[in-house]
Amino acid sequence: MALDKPYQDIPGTTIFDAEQSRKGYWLNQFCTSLMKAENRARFKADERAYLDEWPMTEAQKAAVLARDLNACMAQGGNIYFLARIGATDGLSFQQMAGSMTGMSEQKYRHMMVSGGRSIEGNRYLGEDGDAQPHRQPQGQAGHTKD
Amino acid sequence: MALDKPYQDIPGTTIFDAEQSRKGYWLNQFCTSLMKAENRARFKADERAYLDEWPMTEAQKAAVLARDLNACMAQGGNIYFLARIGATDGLSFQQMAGSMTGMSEQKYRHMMVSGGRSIEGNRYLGEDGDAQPHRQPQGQAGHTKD
Amino acid sequence: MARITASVYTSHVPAIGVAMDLQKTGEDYWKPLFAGYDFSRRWLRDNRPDVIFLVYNDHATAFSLDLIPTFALGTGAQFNPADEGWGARPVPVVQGHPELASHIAQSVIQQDFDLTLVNRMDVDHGLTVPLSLMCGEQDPVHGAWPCPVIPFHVNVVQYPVPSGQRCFQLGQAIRRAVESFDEDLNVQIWGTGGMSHQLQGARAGLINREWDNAWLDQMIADPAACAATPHIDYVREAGSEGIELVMWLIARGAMSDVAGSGRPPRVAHRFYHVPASNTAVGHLILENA
Amino acid sequence: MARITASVYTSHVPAIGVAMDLQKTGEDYWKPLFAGYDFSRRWLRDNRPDVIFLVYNDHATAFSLDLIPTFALGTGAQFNPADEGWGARPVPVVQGHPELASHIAQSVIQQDFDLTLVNRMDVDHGLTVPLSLMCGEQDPVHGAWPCPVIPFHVNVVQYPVPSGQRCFQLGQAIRRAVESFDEDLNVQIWGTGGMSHQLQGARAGLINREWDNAWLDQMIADPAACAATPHIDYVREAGSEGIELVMWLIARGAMSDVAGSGRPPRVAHRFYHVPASNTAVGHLILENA
Ligand SMILES: [Fe+3]
Ligand SMILES: [Fe+3]
Repeated sequence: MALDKPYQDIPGTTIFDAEQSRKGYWLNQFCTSLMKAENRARFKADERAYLDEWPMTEAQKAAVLARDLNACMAQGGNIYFLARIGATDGLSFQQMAGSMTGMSEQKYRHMMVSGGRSIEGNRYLGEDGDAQPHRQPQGQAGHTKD
Repeated sequence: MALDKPYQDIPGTTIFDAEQSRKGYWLNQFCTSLMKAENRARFKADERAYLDEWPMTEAQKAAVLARDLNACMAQGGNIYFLARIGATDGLSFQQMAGSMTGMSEQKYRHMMVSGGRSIEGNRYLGEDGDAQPHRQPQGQAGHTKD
Repeated sequence: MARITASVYTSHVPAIGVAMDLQKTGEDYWKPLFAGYDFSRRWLRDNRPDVIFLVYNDHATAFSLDLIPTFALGTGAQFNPADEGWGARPVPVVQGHPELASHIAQSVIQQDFDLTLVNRMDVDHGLTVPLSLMCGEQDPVHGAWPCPVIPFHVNVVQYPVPSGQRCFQLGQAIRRAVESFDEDLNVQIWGTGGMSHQLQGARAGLINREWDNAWLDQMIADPAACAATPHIDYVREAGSEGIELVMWLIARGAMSDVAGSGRPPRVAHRFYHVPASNTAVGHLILENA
Repeated sequence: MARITASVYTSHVPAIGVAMDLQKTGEDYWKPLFAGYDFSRRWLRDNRPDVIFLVYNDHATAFSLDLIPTFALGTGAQFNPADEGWGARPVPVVQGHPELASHIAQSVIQQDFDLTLVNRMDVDHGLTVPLSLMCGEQDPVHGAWPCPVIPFHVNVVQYPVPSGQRCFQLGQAIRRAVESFDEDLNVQIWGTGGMSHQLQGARAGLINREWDNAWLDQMIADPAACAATPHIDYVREAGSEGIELVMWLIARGAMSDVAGSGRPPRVAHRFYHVPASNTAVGHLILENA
C-alpha cells in the first residue's frame, strides 16, 4: 500500500496503525473482555479454555499464555488493551512496560528514577543505543542469551 | 444562545437539533429500548409501568400513551426513534407520518399517490399552504374541531 | 492502483425493502418504481465492481443518542442486516473490505477528516435497500451481494449535520485515498437517501418534484455549485428528511471531473418517481468519461 | 457571553491516581511530583471556573476497537469513573454541562470538524487524574469536583491520530464556539497527556527531557510553529506515547493570543518532573493576558 509509514525506522517501537489493528483485532477484543470481573475469573480458572472462545491465532494465544508482551505486540496487540492482562495478573504499567525490555524489574525501575532511558542512539535503527536490536535483550551484558 | 436557527420559520416542521435532542433524550432512549423483542413484550403488557422505568417527563409519557406523535416531537422526540413505537404497534412509516397531519390514512395515502403535498404555500410560516398552523388539523375542512 | 469508475445514487426508502421482501414488486403501486431499476440491474451485472463504497445514514439503529458520529467508516470484516423493529431483513450478510477500508481511513484522516472507525455494527435499510434495488432479491443464506461493501455512515438525524460543502470535499478525499491503494481494484461509490420527503409534523408528505429535478441537473453538471446549497434550502424545499441528499455529494465529489479530468461524467441512467411510501425516489448512474 | 480565561496542561499518568487513592503521596518517590501541584491547587481555588473543557484521551476503556472516534465530545449530564481493570477510582462522578457542550458541538461541527457526540461513557484516568492533581483528594460520595466538566476525547491510540495542526485549529474553533454562548460563564480548557514516554517494546522507558522542555518553550511562545511538528517527531523524540502531546495544542489553540489579541498568555506556573512510573510529567498554567 502506498501510504507512508515513516515510523518504521525507530528501534524497539511498534506503531499501532490500521494494519496492526486489523491483525490484532481479536487479541485486543479478548483483552477488553477482561474488564469484566466475571471474565477475569473465568480466564484465571482456565486460561486456555477462555482463549479458545476467541477467534485468535495460535501465535496470539501462545503469546498471551506466555505473558510475552513483545510477542503480543508483534501479533497486533496494543499496550492499552494488553494492560487488561496485566491488571488481571495484578501488575502495574511499570512492570508491564519493563517486562518488554528484558531488564529486571529492579533495573528498569532504577533506570526510570535515574531519568529514564536515554534518547541517544535510540532515534534510528542502526545507531548504537540500548534499545537497538543488536543489544537485546537488555540488562544481559556479559551473559549468554538463553 | 447566539447560534443561528434559520429553520424556525418553516410551517409544520420540527428540526431535531441539539436542544431538541437534550429535551428528548430519555424519550428517545425509551424508544430505542423497543428494538428488543422482550422489551416490546413488556411494554405491551403494561405500557404505563414500562414507561415509569424511564426518567421521562409526565408530558412525554402521556404523549406516548396517546400515540400523539406531534406531542412526542414537541417533547424532543425524533421520528426515527419514535418509529420504534409504531413498529411495536405494527404501523408503517406512512401510517406514522400520516398520523401527524390530522388526515385520515386514506386521504394521506391518496395525497401521496397523487404526487405528495405541494410545496406551494408551505415554505414559510404565514403563507397559506395546507401545512400552516391556521389550517390544522388538515382534512377537517367544514368540520368543527373536536 | 485502485480507481473509482462510477457512482450510483438512489433513495433508500424502507417500504421498498418491505415490498421486495414480501414479493409485492409486481403490484400496481410498485411496478413503475421497480421498472426504473431494470436497466440498473443489467448495468451492475455488466459493470460489476470489486468493491462498493456505500454512503448512507443509519436511522437510529446502530447509533442511538448514546453516541452520534458525524462520519463513521466501517472497517470490519462483515456487517449484519439490522432488526429495525420489524425483524431483520431477509438479505445476505454484508461482507466488508477491511484492507481497503483501513487504507481509506488512514488517508482520509490525514486529509483532516475526523472519522469514526467502526468494526462492529448492524446496517439498516439505508444500506441494504440500495443493494436490493441494484442487485435484485438475494437469498439471505444461499445468495450473496456481488462484492464486498464498505459502509460509510453520515449523521443526518441530529442537527447540525455536515454541510454539503464538507461532504463534497470528503468525496474528493476519498477519491485520493482510493487512488493511493496499490491493489488494482474497480471501486464504485454509491450515495443514498433523499429525495424530497418529510416524515413529521403537519407538513409530512411534502414532495417537490421541480426542486428535486433542478437539484439533480445541477448536481450532475455543476456539483461545486450544488455543494454550496445551504441546509435550510434542503429543509425548506425538500422537507426535513430531504437533507439526506448531502450524502449524494460525497459520491459526486469522488468523480474524476471534480479532480480535474475535464470530462463531465456520462449519465448512464436517470430515473425519478413519486411516491414510494412518503418519498420521492431519485436514481442516477454516472460513469467517469 | 462565555469566555475562556485560562488553560491548564498536565500529564495524566495512572500511577499518580493510584498514589493518591492509596495515600502514598507523602512517600519519597511521590513527594516532588505532588509538590509541583501545590501552587496549582491554590490557583484553582482562587480562579475557580464555571466549567472545565477537559481534553484527554480514552485508553481503550470507553472505546474498544468496536468503535474509534477521532474526536468525541461528551454532551451528557454525567460521566462515571471507569473500571480500567483494577476497579473504578474512588473519586466523585463527573457532572457534565449539556447546554454548553451541545452549543459547542453545534458550532464546531458547522466549522467543519466532524465530531462524535457522546451522551453515555465512563471516563478513565486520562480525565480523572488531571482533576485529582488539580483539585486534591475528593471523597467519592461526599466530595465533588469544583464545577461541571465537559469531556473531550481525542484518539491517540490507533494511527493515524489527528495532526497537531488539526488539533490547534480545533482549539481555535472551540474558542469561537464558547464565545458565542450567551450565558456569562468562566471556562477553562485543559489539555492532558504526555510528556515523553514509551510503554512498549525494547525502547520502553524512554524520556527526553531536553526535547520536552524545548517543545514546552515553543508551545508557549510560538504555538503555530509548534503545531506544525509532524507525528514522527513526537514518536521518535518523545516515545510512542508522547504523541499524546497533540492534545495540549487543542487547549493552546483556544487562547486569546491565537485569536489575535496580540498579548501572549501569562505563564502562571510551569513544572517538569521525571519520573511518574514510566513517564515525564509536564505541567503548565497559562492565563490570557
Ligand atoms: Fe433515510
Ligand atoms: Fe495517556
